Amino acid sequence: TSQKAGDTGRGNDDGKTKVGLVTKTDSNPFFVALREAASAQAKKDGAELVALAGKFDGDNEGQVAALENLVQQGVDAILITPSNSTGILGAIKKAREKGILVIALDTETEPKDAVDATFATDNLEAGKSQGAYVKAALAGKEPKLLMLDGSPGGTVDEMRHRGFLAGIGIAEGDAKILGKESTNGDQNKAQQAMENLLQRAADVNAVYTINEPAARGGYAALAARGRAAQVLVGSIDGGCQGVQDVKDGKYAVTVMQFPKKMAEQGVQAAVEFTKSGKKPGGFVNTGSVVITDKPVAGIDSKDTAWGLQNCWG
Amino acid sequence: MRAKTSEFILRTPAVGPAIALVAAVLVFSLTTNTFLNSDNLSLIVQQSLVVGTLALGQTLVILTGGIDLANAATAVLGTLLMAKLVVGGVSGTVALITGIAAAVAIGALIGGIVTGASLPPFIVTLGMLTIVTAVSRIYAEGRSYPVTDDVLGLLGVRQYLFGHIEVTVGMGLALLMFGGAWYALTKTAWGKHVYAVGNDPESARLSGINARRTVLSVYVVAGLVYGIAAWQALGRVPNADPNAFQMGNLDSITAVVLGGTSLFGGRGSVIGTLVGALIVAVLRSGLTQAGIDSLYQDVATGVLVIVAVAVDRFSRRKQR
Amino acid sequence: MRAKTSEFILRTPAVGPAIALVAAVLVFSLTTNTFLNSDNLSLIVQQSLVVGTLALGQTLVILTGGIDLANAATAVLGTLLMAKLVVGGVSGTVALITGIAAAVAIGALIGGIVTGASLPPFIVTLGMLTIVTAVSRIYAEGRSYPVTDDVLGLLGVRQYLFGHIEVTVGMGLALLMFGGAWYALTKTAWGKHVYAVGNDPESARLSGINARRTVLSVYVVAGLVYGIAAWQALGRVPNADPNAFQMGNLDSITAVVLGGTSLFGGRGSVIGTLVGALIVAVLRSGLTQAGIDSLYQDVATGVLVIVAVAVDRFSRRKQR
Amino acid sequence: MSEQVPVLRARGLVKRYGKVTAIDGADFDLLPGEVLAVVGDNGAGKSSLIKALSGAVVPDEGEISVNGEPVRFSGPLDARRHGIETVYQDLALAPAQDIATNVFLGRERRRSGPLGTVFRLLDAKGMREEAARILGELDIKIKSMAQAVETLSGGQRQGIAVARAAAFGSRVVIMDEPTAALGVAESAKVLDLIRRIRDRGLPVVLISHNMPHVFEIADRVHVHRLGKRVGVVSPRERTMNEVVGLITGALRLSEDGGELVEVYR
Amino acid sequence: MSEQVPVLRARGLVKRYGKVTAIDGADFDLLPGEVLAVVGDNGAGKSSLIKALSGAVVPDEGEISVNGEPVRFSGPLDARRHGIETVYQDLALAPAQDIATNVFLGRERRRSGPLGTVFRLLDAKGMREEAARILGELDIKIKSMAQAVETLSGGQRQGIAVARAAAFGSRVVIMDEPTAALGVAESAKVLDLIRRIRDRGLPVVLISHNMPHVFEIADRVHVHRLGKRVGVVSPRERTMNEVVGLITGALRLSEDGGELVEVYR
Ligand SMILES: Nc1ncnc2c1ncn2[C@@H]1O[C@H](COP(=O)(O)OP(=O)(O)OP(=O)(O)O)[C@@H](O)[C@H]1O
Ligand SMILES: Nc1ncnc2c1ncn2[C@@H]1O[C@H](COP(=O)(O)OP(=O)(O)OP(=O)(O)O)[C@@H](O)[C@H]1O
Ligand SMILES: [Mg+2]
Ligand SMILES: [Mg+2]
Repeated sequence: TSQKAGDTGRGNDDGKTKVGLVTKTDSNPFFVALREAASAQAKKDGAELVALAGKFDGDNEGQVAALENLVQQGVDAILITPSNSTGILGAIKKAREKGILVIALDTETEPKDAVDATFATDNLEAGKSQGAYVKAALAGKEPKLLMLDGSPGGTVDEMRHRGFLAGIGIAEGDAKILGKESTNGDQNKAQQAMENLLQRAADVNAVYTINEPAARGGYAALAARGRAAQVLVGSIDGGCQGVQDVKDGKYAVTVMQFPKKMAEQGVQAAVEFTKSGKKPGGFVNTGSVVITDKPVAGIDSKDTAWGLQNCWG
Repeated sequence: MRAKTSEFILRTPAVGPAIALVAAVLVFSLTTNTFLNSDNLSLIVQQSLVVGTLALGQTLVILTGGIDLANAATAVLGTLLMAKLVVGGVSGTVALITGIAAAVAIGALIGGIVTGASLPPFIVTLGMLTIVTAVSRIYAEGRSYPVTDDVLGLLGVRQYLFGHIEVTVGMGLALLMFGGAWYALTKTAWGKHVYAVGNDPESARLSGINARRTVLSVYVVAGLVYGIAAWQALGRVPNADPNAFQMGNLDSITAVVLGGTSLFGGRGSVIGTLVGALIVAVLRSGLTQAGIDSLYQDVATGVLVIVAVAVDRFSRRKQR
Repeated sequence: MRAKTSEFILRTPAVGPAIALVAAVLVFSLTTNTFLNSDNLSLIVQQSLVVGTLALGQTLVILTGGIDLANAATAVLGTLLMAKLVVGGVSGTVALITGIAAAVAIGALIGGIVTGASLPPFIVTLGMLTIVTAVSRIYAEGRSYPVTDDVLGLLGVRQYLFGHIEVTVGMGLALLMFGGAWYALTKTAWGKHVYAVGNDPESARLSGINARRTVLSVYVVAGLVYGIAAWQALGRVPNADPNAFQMGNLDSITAVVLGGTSLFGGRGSVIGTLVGALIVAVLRSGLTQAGIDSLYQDVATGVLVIVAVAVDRFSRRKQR
Repeated sequence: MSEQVPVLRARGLVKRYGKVTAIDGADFDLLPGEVLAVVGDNGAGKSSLIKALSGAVVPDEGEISVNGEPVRFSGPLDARRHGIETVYQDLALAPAQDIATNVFLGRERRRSGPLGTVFRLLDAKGMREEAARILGELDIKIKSMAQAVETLSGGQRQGIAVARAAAFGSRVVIMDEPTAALGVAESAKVLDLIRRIRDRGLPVVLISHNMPHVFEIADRVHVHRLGKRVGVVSPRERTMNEVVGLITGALRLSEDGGELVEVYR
Repeated sequence: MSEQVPVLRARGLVKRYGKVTAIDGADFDLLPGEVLAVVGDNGAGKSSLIKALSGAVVPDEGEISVNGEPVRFSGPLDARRHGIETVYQDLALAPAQDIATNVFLGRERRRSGPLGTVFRLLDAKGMREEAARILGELDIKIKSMAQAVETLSGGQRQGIAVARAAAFGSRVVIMDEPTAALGVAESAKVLDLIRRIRDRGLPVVLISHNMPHVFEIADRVHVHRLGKRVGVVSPRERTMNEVVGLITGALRLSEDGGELVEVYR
């Protein structure tokens, strides 16, 4: 069947597809959900999955080594969420030269055709949705914004941040941004950052957060100061806990993404490839959905009941 | 008079760091008008609680000439155990005790390997860091666990002193722990042994101190402290997250070193560590109040941390 | 005979780690059938190049009793400088030299502060880590920079020895550097001074060694090595990324300690460090070949790192 | 040599370090109530021998017995539990700690009452006073009892190590060159102290290169050479020159131990 | 005291450490070609004095001059550049390094030719042989020249420190208790060595508690007490007991320095 697999001596003699998955980290719940979905799908399809990850967000070297080691191990396909869209290209090229199917998940490579296919979300778009919702929910009030960012320089972090500003219609550096802090997407750090920011920006009315843990941290600090009700907090992720928080009214909105879809489709494509040699192609946007119980006009959204059924993690 | 002052500084190792702390507070009080108020100062203390507690255990380990890279990971596993057990229906008290016991067990394991096989603590705790972090992640199944239990959240309970100074139960406990550690280190035989072992292990052994038992006990006590740090963490953020405190080990070492304790062991004090932990929180809060962007804050923090240690060293240089 | 063997192990500090390395290679060769082939072994060496080079500089610093937390950050800033300069139209050679010079300057700055103000290297380099990382991010403007320049990519150029052993120019350079460092440390007066200063700084000073100049020179040389590590990094991945190598400092310290060098200074060898860096890459590769997921790999790596040091210590214990 | 059971006895001790053999089949006998001097060249293995006897070093071969009972010391604590107290040549002090702490290291005194038993509070004042008293007895003048030991003069440090052993030895006191760094007056006090310890009935092992001291105080002289005991002589029957001859190997004892024989080289 | 310009001279040196005053207005004179003994109680401040003279400690007050030229030493390297070589009481050796490395520390010898000048290759073999030769001269027997200094016996270590200073002093050699840990034969060799250094025309400062040694070799005796010089006497005009009296403060020198006066307490 698979003409390539045979001549490189890789081991699918027993008909079992070997898939390597390389996520950015082992720790981010988003990637954990992705890994678990992939693992479940692999089990279902009778494929073997080796899940590797970088040590931290941005660990390109770790991902390169992981790819190299997977190639050595003789996998048929590799699913990767690249930490760095350009840094990983060399390793991907080497893998593809050996006839291995490489699919990018969640994040695109640059250029996109460096991989066989991409199943991803558009983080810029998701950020825009968050921003647009917040703008609409403020209902014409002048935004006084605090931003709980991710890690400086992270690709996703930057895209969501830029998207949000575009969506809410504020330029970077505008005085309406009362302050911003890096939180690394960590609840503790977010809480601390919000506590400190609140000291000098007491009249805040809108908060951007990089992800749901950061939103929770921000909410905790606001609640402790008795300010939670007056401030509109938005987030991105769509983890079950985040949706629950929205339902509980801790924050107004979250933008759901779909790691499970990416993983499932990725594994299916890999299995299909070993069976029939058929490669998937192009860019598949797995999309994002605004989740809120307070829908506003002009923004497509789903309520938390739908959200809890489709959430991940 | 001059001799007296310098003698005081020399014999009270925390005075140097305290000067740095006071200087930082002064600067921020003068340059911003949101820094110096009881609310903000209380917040700063609350923000230092977890790292401060981690740093307390770290101080003990460093005094013996060791280092503990796994302390924050241990505390994180503790929070997960506590939170998941409660989710599983166990009572808060039992969950709390189990979580702390697990931290003590990890401490005992580290101490056992370090003393039993005479391996360098850096490597043992580095290995342990990797292991414990992975175990936490496996155990957490990619989720974090919100905590609503009253016992687990106890340390976060707020109260107002004199009407407007916000204090938490956690602050009280931290004060007690630092006081207790200070007492144990300076007023009991155990403390003398801890310093002696860190100062010169071979001499301590020849003096008839049971160096292994002392070091082992330090790791066990440190484990206990990390268990309590887990409790503090849940008091501050009622959510057990396998990804929390990834820099907790370096942060705690920073507090220890800022507090004037030597990484070579045998010299230092827990009071210095307390001051060191506060310095870091003051810098971050003050720089935020001053409206400085995160990246530029990082630059400033880096410079100020170096300056703070320099202040400490120069205040002691006089004696040389 | 027995005495001779143990004498050899004692006097050749890298033998212990080498035993651990060989044991790891043997185990993986027997348990998987994809591990032992020249391709994979060559890959493992390539995977250790950057951390190995960082660890080389780290070894020098640790031998003086210091520690360098800013080494990887320095190298990352180096890669960014090199890459951005080329983007800006500068020739590859000039960009390379500028990047390396920047790393040397950072080393000189650290060394200057450490020796000039007698501050603990841990804190100075920690502060520097924060500063340099922030500067890199500010400079990179949130992007990463692919590199196509031939000079900057030189170390990644591959060639086949004897027809099937893949080697890169970077490997050759690393070999040269480790050899050079070994020579400088063991065969020149400078090396003797480095060991003496780390061994007992006060005695070294009283013996008439210019301890400050020695330590300063070590940080400068280490800076140079980190600059070359930046070049190695671009050879391996032709892309300068401000977020790369965030664990490079701990990884390099791990390699140093695995290689048998004492964190207290004055005892150790660069050859051990080379072996230590290889051990880490072997573990990662071997565990992947064995089909183990990275979370479980972490657990296994943690255990194996501890075991590797234990093997080293026990092979030396015999002499006691 | 005697009908008495030795308080401390060793046979055939061996300790090797790679190529170097520090103890090469050494024997040792310490009789009750005596002052035994151990003399020998630099590097003869005296310190190694007493380290083996005090548990600081575990010998590769050989046997040790205390009061006729075979023992195996795996660390200095074991020897200390048998009442053997040692002043090591390298002093074994904690440099950064103060004088009283060092004197009482490993044997701290607690306050009486619940403060001591429950709160384990040390009797800092009592220990400081006691340490000052012991040092005063040895004529060691210290300017501030709060000084860290690393800031003391060489002689002061040695005084502290001696004071510690003397205060706590309950069965045997071993002193490895206790007067090496001491002044004339202080040395005399230490010899006095050794006499007083003997008068309390405790045997003392004194390692020294100072022949006048040895001849002033020792009951028997154990001569060590090249890692082993080459003989035990009485200072009343032999001259200093003869002992020096034994140390350097210019003389040796005849087979029956009674006569000195010249060695021709 | 003499018309000669002192090779090394100090006036009014003071060094305080917090409450403790280690040097309390000390004077010092070393004349060309003499062996000057410095004696005094433990803690009198002898080591502190010579540390100030050798640059290891920077005094708070006072002046030092070399051959009549005022100098300020900010570190031991400065003193060494003036040809002053010192054996410190604490020896100042690098414990983990081998013997030859320690003997030549800070003064390593390179191979001749381009290997040395370009490649800076050390003459390891030459240094090892030279070190062995110097130690042999002092009768210090070492079993393996590859041993790390920390594994040597106390006397062997002291021998290395002495050998180092003796080999390299070019103007003044200062020895702080060089024979404290040495055996009888080895001590005699060191005294011989001191004589040979003097015969080369170099003055030697010898700190010692061993009165017989002092009286055997010293040209003049500097008596130190409570941080200052209380007098300089000639060993030919005074007895050991008189010097000990000066040390302990039982005697003092009259104002003109010529007579001993008893002190009543
Ligand atoms: N740890 C060790 N490793 C290697 N050699 C050692 C070690 N300890 C002692 N030696 C060697 O054993 C021999 C005996 O040393 P020891 O210290 O017992 O001598 P000593 O008789 O006490 O001498 P001194 O009178 O100089 O104190 C010496 O040659 C010494 O170098
Ligand atoms: N760094 C220091 N800090 C505090 N006190 C010190 C320091 N150095 C020396 N002293 C004190 O100064 C005094 C003189 O010490 P010094 O070492 O000069 O004495 P010494 O005459 O050499 O004695 P010894 O014969 O015992 O070697 C002592 O009381 C000592 O405790
Ligand atoms: Mg000895
Ligand atoms: Mg002295």
